[in-house]
Amino acid sequence: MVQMTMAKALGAGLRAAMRDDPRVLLLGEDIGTLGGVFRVTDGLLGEFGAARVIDTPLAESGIVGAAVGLAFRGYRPVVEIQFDGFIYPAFDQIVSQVAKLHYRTRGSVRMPLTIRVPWGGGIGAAEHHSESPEAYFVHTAGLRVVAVSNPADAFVMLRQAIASDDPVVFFEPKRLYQGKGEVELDRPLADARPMGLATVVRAGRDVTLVAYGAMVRTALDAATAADDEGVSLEVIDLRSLSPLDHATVDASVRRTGRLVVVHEAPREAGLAAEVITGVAERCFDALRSAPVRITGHDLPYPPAKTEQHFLPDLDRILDGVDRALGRPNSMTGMAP
Amino acid sequence: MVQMTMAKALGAGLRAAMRDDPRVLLLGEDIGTLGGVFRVTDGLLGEFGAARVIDTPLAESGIVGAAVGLAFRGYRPVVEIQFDGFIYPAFDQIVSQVAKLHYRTRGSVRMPLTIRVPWGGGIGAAEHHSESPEAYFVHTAGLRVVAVSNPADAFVMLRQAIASDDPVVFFEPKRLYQGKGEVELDRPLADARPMGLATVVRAGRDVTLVAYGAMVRTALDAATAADDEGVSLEVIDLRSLSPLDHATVDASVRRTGRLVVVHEAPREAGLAAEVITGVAERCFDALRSAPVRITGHDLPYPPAKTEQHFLPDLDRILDGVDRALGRPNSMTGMAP
Amino acid sequence: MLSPQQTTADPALAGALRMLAPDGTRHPCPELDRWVADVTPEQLRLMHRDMVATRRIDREGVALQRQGELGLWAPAEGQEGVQIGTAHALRRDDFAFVSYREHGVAYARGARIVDFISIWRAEEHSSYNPFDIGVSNPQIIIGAQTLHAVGYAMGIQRDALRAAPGARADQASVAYFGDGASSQGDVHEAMVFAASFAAPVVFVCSNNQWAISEPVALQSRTPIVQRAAGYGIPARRVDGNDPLVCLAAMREALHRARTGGGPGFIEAVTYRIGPHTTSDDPTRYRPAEEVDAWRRRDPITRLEAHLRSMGELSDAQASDVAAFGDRVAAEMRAACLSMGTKAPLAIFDDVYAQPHSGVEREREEYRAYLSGFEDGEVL
Amino acid sequence: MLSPQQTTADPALAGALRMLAPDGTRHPCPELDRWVADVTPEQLRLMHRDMVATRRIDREGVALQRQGELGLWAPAEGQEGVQIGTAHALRRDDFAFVSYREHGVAYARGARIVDFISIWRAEEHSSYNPFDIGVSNPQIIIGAQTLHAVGYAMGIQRDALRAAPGARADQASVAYFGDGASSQGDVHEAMVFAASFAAPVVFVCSNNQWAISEPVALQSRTPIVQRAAGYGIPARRVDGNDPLVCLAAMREALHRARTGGGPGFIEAVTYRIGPHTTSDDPTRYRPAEEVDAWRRRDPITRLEAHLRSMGELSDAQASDVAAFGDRVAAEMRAACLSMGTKAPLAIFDDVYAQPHSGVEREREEYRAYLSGFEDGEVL
Ligand SMILES: Cc1ncc(C[n+]2csc(CCOP(=O)(O)OP(=O)(O)O)c2C)c(N)n1
Ligand SMILES: Cc1ncc(C[n+]2csc(CCOP(=O)(O)OP(=O)(O)O)c2C)c(N)n1
Ligand SMILES: [Mg+2]
Ligand SMILES: [Mg+2]
Repeated sequence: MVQMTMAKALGAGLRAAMRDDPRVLLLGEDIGTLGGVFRVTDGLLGEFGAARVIDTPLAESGIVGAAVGLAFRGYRPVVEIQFDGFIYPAFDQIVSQVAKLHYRTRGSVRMPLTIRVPWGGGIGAAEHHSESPEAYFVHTAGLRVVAVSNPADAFVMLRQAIASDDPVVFFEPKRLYQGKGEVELDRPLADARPMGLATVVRAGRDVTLVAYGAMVRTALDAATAADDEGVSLEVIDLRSLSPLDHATVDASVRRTGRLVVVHEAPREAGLAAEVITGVAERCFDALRSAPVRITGHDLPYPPAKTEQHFLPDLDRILDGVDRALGRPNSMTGMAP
Repeated sequence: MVQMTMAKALGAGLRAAMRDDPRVLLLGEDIGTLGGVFRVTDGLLGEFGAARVIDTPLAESGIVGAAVGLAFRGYRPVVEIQFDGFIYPAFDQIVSQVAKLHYRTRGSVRMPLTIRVPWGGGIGAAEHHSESPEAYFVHTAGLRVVAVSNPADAFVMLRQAIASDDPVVFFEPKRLYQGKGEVELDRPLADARPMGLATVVRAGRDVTLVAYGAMVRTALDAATAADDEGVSLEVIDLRSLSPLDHATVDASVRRTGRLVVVHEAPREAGLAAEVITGVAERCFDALRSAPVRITGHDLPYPPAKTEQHFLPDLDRILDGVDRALGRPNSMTGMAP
Repeated sequence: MLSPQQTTADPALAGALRMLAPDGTRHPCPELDRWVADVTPEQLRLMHRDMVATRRIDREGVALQRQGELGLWAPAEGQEGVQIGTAHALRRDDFAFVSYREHGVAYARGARIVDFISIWRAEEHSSYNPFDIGVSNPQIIIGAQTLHAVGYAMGIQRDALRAAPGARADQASVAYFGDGASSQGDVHEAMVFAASFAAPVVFVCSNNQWAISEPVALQSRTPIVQRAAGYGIPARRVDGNDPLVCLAAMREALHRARTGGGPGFIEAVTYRIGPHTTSDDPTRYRPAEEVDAWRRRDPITRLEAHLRSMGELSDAQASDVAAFGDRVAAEMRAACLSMGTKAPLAIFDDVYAQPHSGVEREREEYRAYLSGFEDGEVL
Repeated sequence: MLSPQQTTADPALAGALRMLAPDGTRHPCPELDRWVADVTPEQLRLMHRDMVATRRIDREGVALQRQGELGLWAPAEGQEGVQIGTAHALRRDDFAFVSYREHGVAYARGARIVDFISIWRAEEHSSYNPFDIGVSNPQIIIGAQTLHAVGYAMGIQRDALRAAPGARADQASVAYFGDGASSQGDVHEAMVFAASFAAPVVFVCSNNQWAISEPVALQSRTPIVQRAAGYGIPARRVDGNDPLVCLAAMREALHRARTGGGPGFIEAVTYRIGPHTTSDDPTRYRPAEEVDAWRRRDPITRLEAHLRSMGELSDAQASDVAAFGDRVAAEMRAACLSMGTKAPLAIFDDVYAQPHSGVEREREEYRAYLSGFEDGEVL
């Protein structure tokens, strides 16, 4: 066990994957000499050379499209999209090619791409640098989508994503990059929790609180705060956004009967709707109160000086918990 | 009142909008001489000339980006994306520019674009020609999204979309293009039902069936069939997908207590999840059974020869209605 | 008299290199002659046969569509020269990324006749295993495949480096695309990447004058070949209805790619004789005379005349080829008429390479749903 | 001796036209001289003053960021020549679409000092009303604005046609972008559209040698200016640190655009003296000597030397300009320090131009939520 930041854990994950498999290579903007704008790939150019750590021209569709061609040739490309908001120029290649090629070719062509996305807000960044586009990819069949919330998962799940024969869109919360945690560098990948499973990160009785990415920490903080008031929250870190680990969520809701789902992304047709609907479909009778969403608003991400009013925080989550528990809350008395 | 196909009604809508306002112009591939691959723009080049009916180079990002520039200059561009599956190359311009420019500029720059999308499956088409990408746009704040289900709405709502000072993604079900219906060509736009409202297209007591686009017809057929079995379905045509007309849906569910939502698009993080979650949030106590989704599967759209197994049809809807009513259905006995 | 390089008075062909005139006469082409100096009559006859087969496949495709047996067909008629000419320059271990119209490339690379059916009958999104014949599945998203070709070429380079440091790739990939596609951002980015990495890829732009109803002048005011210089990519403009010059230009570009010279670009000036697809009605946007003029430049007639002028195609040989074409067409029809539709639950196959709880769940749900039907649909 | 056209031995500047040498000497430039024949010393002094002001704004931006007053700053130092040179060629009724680094363009077009604060302080996504100064809001998505410039130019054409059939546009739009941006598909599509519609738009590529840590050679093996010929767009490569030649090339291109000659392209070879942004550490990827070499080509020093050599800038005038710069910087600092953050509920403003039930609902919910706080946050 070593303590390291998530950025370093991701770098270590890349290094391990590249050492294990010569077909793994990296493509992206500024990932070579600079080591990436978040320094995740720092040192990798030196160790693996320019043939495997590829600074590309400034063109995201080009990066993903070239990675598709490399996958045709048997490589396992790991693409870095510099910031969440710059994934959209590559959207066509991701949705029409990466996601569909295996299906289109009846399994002849595999697309073991990993698309790393520094992701989300809370870092005081400029416009287009705080996007949460995960729902677009969850809605796209043929992709797997994961989101990490701590250095240990970052290290393991990145290697799992790279080892996956399917394309994985890999979301890395930017505001956790410098947060530290324990990482087991030597544990065999085979022993790790499968990438597709959620984790109950805190057991509780009264309300199930589902989160992912940076919101997991906020949810845990909320759980601690709720504890002081005698409310016991069970916090689930989804980890895999597609497929969703229904079993873990359902089991929790069947016990608590109440559900709050948290994410940074805007609410409308976001992932919380999927989690809630799945629960409503499968555990309707277990639900004791209306499920609650605590999410970003349905706005373009606002200027950073106001982002705290966009992002769910501890207080907003606790307000949602109150709602789920039928206790007085900010919406008490509002027309539905 | 005249009878016309939806394709002709849309053409008439464009013609009316262009006659009313010289700032309205059309951009797209093959919309000029050819009149569009679905002939929606047939005759408009002749009437309005090449300065207003613009055959563009083959580049969707270019089309939308140029339309943005035209909007900067005060025009109201109507863009035709040739087929649903070709909107993805324009995704960045739509999501990062069209949707955000008004917000970014604090209202200085308006984006009265209409993006017409021939949409959905059921026409035996090749790959990428049967996509249902609406959820991507519903999840994108700053856009309005509508879907039409009949010639009358097509004629009116297209003009409303063009008249809107906000960008509208306008979905036209391809398989209804040749279907006929009554259209009131002379009714003033001001008298029309607002674009943002849903319509109860069939009143009923037992189950609320929410659909949009081509699925409205299928839902109505299902309602007729259910009637024979003594089950009364209330069918709602959403029409506006963003914003959603919650009031109409809620009022219905409060009466029926049961909800089935239908769409062609894949299920995961699709629009049905949003509709259901909204109802669960607002009308939890009114819901008498688990809400039901009848949707496309979470697959890339399959080859057309098998598309009937992908697309919701009357029988699948009735099966879902049975589920909502707690009657024996295909999932009876399955583990949840 | 036209100079050898100058192909015709038609501005569409301005500056295009040519070896075979429409009447089959061989003209010298100093720029490219050396690349076909070793071509034997036997090789030309093979090209001729593949062109004839391609045309028969194409016509049968149209016929089958008209008869309701296929959902759609994208006719390649008139473009056999560039397709077979360039494909014959490829080696087994090269890899071509094609669009929906490159039937000739797939055929020449060994696609089975049945492979032309399932996709156009909409039974499958594609049929062959691309690694069997070194040809990608036909791409419908305009231009997207050009980036795949570049990435593949980057893989070729990296394979060589892995085999031996400093080693050079000895294979190439090809990106086939149309004049309309040249406007897409992806094609630009492909050229940027190819140039930046000196990737062993050849861009073949089949400029057939039309993108559905849009004339090439709408995409480009200048010959498309001029784009290449902007990236520093060596380029040739050739008469795409002359299979020999297409072979030559392709050999030149492939040789360069295989010897570390980086990418190449070929604009093959040709014409789409048929409609864009069987859904299209070209009479709405182009005059019959234009089509007629291009029919007179037919690539098959041209190669045939050339072979005959050399005494290398006897009447007997010609009728053998025709008979071969008939057999191909018959095989195609038979394959089409006997093709069934896969079982419903097969739509859930191959979404992912590894087990996926979501798809598995949906498959089970749909299985249960189907099993409720009395008529017992086969699962 | 270098020929007038050839600017320097530095390959980065190969083929770039130049009027003012780094020491301020005026060299003839036969290609472009006539476009600046009428330029008066007074005009040059105005350019000089705008350049100085731009630099002071820029340095103050960096300083304010370092002091925690701004979230970020993208330094333009070293690029004042191309920014002010081209901007001074514009007319009030032209319209420029800029990236995040074109502070000089916005300044020269009349942006207020406060306009440089709110966006970089992350109080707003942009500050000025673009129609007030004929400059778009700074674009962060690389290359996206080039298409907007083309669409705007198409609008100019259509306005003219609406005014009188057959009439020609007498305005132009400008697309400013960087060397890195030249790789983006959008920039290609912009050039395709511009050429196809002969739109009155000028592309100005500020090739500052770097895209963050990536050298321009990674984007293009050939001078970026060469791309233009591929589309048939007339182009010039100029020394971007020579404000005079930038003015000249821009006047030429604008004149062409305004008289129906269609688009133009300018590659201005310059250098980003500072980091990419204040978040960047350029010592990781480029040697100090390179920066030093370019400092010796400073555009402000150059224009200053030129004016002085003509006796058109006295010490008194120079110190007036310096004092002006100081005032600008002071004004900027004051604007920054006094800027407040908007009320929380203002984040719900302007999502849509017309009422939207979803946003209204969320605003009400959030208002209710905020009102629950005892500390009474201002709404
Ligand atoms: C991204 C995208 N946009 C639009 C289309 C619709 N479309 C199919 S083929 C075609 C024309 C292509 O022209 P060209 O590249 O010249 O190839 P050709 O059909 O002439 O072989 C168009 C517009 C598409 N398939 N993909
Ligand atoms: C689509 C997109 N991809 C990536 C980025 C991140 N990024 C911001 S600036 C920049 C480099 C741009 O270089 P260049 O075009 O040369 O302009 P310069 O910064 O040198 O002025 C990059 C990669 C972005 N803003 N947008
Ligand atoms: Mg074509
Ligand atoms: Mg640059």
